[in-house]
Amino acid sequence: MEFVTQHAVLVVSLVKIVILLFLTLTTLAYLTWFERKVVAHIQSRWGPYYVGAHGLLQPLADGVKFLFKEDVTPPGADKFLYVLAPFLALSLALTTIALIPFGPATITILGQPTQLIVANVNIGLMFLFAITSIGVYGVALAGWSSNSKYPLLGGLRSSAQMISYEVALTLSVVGVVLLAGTLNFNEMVGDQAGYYRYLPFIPRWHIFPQCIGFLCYFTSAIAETNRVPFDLPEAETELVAGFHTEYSSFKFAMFFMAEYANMLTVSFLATILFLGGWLSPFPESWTFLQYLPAVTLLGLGLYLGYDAAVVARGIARIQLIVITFGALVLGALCLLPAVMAVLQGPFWFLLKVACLIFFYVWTRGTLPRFRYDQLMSLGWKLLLPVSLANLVGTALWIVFPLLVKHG
Amino acid sequence: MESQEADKNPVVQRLRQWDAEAVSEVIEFRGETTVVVPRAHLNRVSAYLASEPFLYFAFLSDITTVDRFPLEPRFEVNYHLLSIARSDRLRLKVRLPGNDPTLPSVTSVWPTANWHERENYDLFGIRFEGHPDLRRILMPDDWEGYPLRKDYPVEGPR
Amino acid sequence: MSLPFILFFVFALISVGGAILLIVAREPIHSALALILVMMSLAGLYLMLGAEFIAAVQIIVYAGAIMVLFVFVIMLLNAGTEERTDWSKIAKYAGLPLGILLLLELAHWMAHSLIGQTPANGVGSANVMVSTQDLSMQLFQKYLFPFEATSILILIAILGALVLAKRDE
Amino acid sequence: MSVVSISYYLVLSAILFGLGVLAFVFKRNIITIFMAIELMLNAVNLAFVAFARAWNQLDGLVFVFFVIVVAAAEAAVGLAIVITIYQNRHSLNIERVNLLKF
Amino acid sequence: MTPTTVETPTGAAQTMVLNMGPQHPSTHGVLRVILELNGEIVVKAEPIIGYLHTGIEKSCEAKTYSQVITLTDRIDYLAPLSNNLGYCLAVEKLLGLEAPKRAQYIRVLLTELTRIASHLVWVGTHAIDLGAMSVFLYTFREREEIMKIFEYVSGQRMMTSYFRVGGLALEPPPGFLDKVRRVIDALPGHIDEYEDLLTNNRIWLGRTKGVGIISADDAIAMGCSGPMLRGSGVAYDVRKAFPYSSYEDFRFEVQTQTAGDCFARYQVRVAEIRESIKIVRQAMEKIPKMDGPIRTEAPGIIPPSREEMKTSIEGLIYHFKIYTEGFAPPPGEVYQVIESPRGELGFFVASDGSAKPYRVKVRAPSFVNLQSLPKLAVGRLIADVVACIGTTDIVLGEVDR
Repeated sequence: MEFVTQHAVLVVSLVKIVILLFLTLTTLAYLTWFERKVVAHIQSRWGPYYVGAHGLLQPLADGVKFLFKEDVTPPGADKFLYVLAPFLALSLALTTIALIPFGPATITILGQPTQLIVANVNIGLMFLFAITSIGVYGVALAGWSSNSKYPLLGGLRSSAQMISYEVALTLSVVGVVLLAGTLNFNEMVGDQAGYYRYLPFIPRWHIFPQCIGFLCYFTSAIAETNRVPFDLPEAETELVAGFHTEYSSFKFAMFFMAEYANMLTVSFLATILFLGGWLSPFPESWTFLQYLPAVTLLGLGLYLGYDAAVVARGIARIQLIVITFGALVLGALCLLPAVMAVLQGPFWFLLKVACLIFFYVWTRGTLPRFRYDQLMSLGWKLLLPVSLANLVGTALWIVFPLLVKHG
Repeated sequence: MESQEADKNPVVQRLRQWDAEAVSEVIEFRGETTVVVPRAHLNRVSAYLASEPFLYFAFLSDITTVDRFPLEPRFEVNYHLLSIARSDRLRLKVRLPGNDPTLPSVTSVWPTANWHERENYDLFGIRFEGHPDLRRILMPDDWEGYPLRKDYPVEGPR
Repeated sequence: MSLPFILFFVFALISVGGAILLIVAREPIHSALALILVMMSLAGLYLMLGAEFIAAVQIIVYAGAIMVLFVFVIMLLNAGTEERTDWSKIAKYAGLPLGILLLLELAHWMAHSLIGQTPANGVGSANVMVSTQDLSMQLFQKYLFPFEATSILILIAILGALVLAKRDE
Repeated sequence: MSVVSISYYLVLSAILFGLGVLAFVFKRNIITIFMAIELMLNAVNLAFVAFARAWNQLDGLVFVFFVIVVAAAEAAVGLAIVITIYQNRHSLNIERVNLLKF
Repeated sequence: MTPTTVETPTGAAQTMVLNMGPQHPSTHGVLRVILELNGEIVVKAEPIIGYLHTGIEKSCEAKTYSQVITLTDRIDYLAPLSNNLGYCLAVEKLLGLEAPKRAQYIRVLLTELTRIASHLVWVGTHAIDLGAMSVFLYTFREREEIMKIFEYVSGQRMMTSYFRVGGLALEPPPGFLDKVRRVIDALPGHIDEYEDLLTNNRIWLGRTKGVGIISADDAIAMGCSGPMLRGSGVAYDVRKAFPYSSYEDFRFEVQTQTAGDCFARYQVRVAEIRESIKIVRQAMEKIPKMDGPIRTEAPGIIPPSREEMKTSIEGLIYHFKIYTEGFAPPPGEVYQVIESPRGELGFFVASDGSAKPYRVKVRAPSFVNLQSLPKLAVGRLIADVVACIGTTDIVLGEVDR
């Protein structure tokens, strides 16, 4: 116990890491459910349906399946690298989430006041890019170590793609950095508080002055995470499954989770940089909005309760009743003033992230895939110049008043 | 089977005018004209049919073989020609003896003949001389025998 | 042993181990990974030295771009294991001992020299960070000309690489 | 609270540099030799940062920055040369590339 | 320095051989393509076929004429009714028979529905080849409706065997036309939806325009037919050039595009779906006005109706003879061509006067079209090979037979 009190900072960090890891992994699992459900509805299907009510236990079933599948290592593979690659991919993808602040509130754990962020690094943005830039290795090594042609081609493609789009991704963000004048995520969100003086209904989010930057950022982010329409590394109709063709069982699941974790990370980043992070788009005077999280949860609970009572049958009904109960209890908890204050930030933050993720899934359901050379020329010939021009424009916009003032 | 009707066919008349030896027999059946061509003349006839502006049989639909096993000449190779411009069809027939089923290739006239000839080689064992790449196409490379010959049992060799 | 000490030795061990692995490994790709390991641990050391920005740049540019290029080329050429050749005799019998001797002397001198004994200002206490702003001020005022020169250097490098790698038609 | 003094960093830097030289001399693969150069540059960088910290001057850090830029440029050109050599010789062994012309 | 290093040519392009298939998601079955790559550019492409060789042509020789119909279903499993039609017409030609007008019109209606179903599958699978996933499920939804019509008419979704020598297998059930109308009325809207998703999509255009070009002369020389040929600007359609089964009574346009690339072939197929809808509409107008049998009268060849079989002794004898021995056409050879969704589908049937066909040869359009794949793919990227395979619209069952 003495250790705990002495090293409270350390222990609190560990507690936060554990909580965040748990939440993230659960979210990742349910992101697959979300994607399958949304894509299914786009395609006039039901999607996951049989495992649990609304297929809610499908991620669990998938996890079990992945665990018990045979783990195949191709002959002639570089065993060490073959195992290392998925670990690298997943661990790096998860590490980035430690840098993300989820809200402004300060909570107290073990008598230590602490923020809703695991590592509040001074130059958080730089570190995030540092970690994501190493993410290439997971893909490249997977492709190389499989000792097979399709993965090799996929690995080469994706490492080239990820490096190329990293340039555009980074450049498109610099405009925001210039506006905010900081690399720290907390300060960046703080910079976006309030409304424009002449347009008092538009929040001062960076997406408005930096709309070009946002478009560039989001396009490159989709490419960076290898999602449709840029999913060439794993373009299944050409390269079977790209760099993870030879992977099976849990190693495959790790690549899968890494992809979703990356998707989360770039959505988090977009929210923080462009969409005002945890800030509500409505004026602070609208105090009734603080009940929104509770209302959302209670509404969800009531809907599911209706579902349980009228539609569902058999075991799904029991599951739905349990979930309803949980949602109602959580909703009631959210009405407690202390909890309500803390939850405001994360609620808005996650709402925005959810919108972005939905957009991701939406594009997947809609668009065909680029060809490799088209993808490269889009990155180098369109996104890079545009984001550079955006950067120069932003810099001029900032410098010009200074020049006028100082002659 | 040569009838008066067949002789009135302008294509046949043309062919006869061009070279009477190239047509050894004309068969008319159910409105389809078949010109039997001696093996030695096949290349000349096909080149003529494909290029002659009046005929313009530029499109080779199909090459197929019929095996009249106990009879001789054993194989009949049929070339189904189509003239898109004139909406006309013609069948060339070449009769081959069972002991020497070789035939000049027409790939130089109709490139599409490539796979058709490979198929006939594969299934009937008819060798097309001058074919660029005469290999089996449907059966495995190490397959023995020619499955569509009449002396090849339906259920495969035992 | 305080935390900074432990961290220093962990990073130092990893980096030295990585460097040795670089020499020992037969496959070029293993060497590359070992070098990445060295770079990562060096980034950690930079962090301990309070050079946050440099640490981030080290990872982004060195580990994330330059080494990816190396790995990419290794994958592209798919060059197999390295052929072991005989070390030259001079290198083996004279060079190696002399080199180690030199290294030891250097280390000895550094450890006991004046610089070594001056209590390095706050070295190891991670609390004092060099602000990125100060660094950029230096870069864009005092070193503006070299900075611009590097940009031209990079441009030339890009052109050179293009000319070299382009296949003769 | 004991402090990790500058000498530790310098010694580590020297060791890494020495290992880099070793690798440079003893490796046969051109790419690995290249990597040895990078290792040496890294060792130098460490010394730069340590000195910068010791004297509380930022110039060292700026130099590290420049070194990294130069390393990037060098890697780009160097690897292009390696690819060209490989295309011509079908080998990456440095001993096979001992003639100016072939 | 070894001599080999001196001898190797400078700057020699290094090629890599990539084996695509026979198990590969985008080879539409068991096609295998051996690609020689220089980087990602295809230097050489060689299709290897035969992995689905079922020996149907050999089996035909051991079956009676009627029994062969069920085998033809299995050749092009995406358009079984077209195969039925081609074979039945060939045998009818051999016999010198013709199906009654009403049967012919129903045949036209059903084969056009088959064409729609087949093209729908093609649009969907081609879209999924290029990464557009939703269109696939939409087209299969609509195809399912057409399959339901087939099931309603013949009792089978796919292996219908509905067309018989001399007519149809069964009287179409009541309300059949209403079902067709319901599907056909909904279809144009759905096709607009696919076009919204694909035709003007920049990515789609980038993937298909200028990809896999084959000129009209090349297409004719390579024996391409169907949308492959029409995409290159040759307005050849068997339905117009050699009308069969009363196609001359229907008004429709032959759809052509001049570009000869993947996008042109896509446009041709989509336009053909719309034309087929028109033909189906015309058939639906005409069929109810007609009266009469669905099979011709030809004692000893066409089975008598059930009533006749139960009431007259001749009927019973013929029934027994036809189903035990089959019928024997006169000796001779015919080559009957129809326009299947994939192109010119020809049936060469040779008879020696016995009850079993002496030789049946299927001129499979996929087989011939596939031959031009190297022409389309060489010099392009791997991703384009997928698009090229897609637009040749091959069905491996038909390629290998």
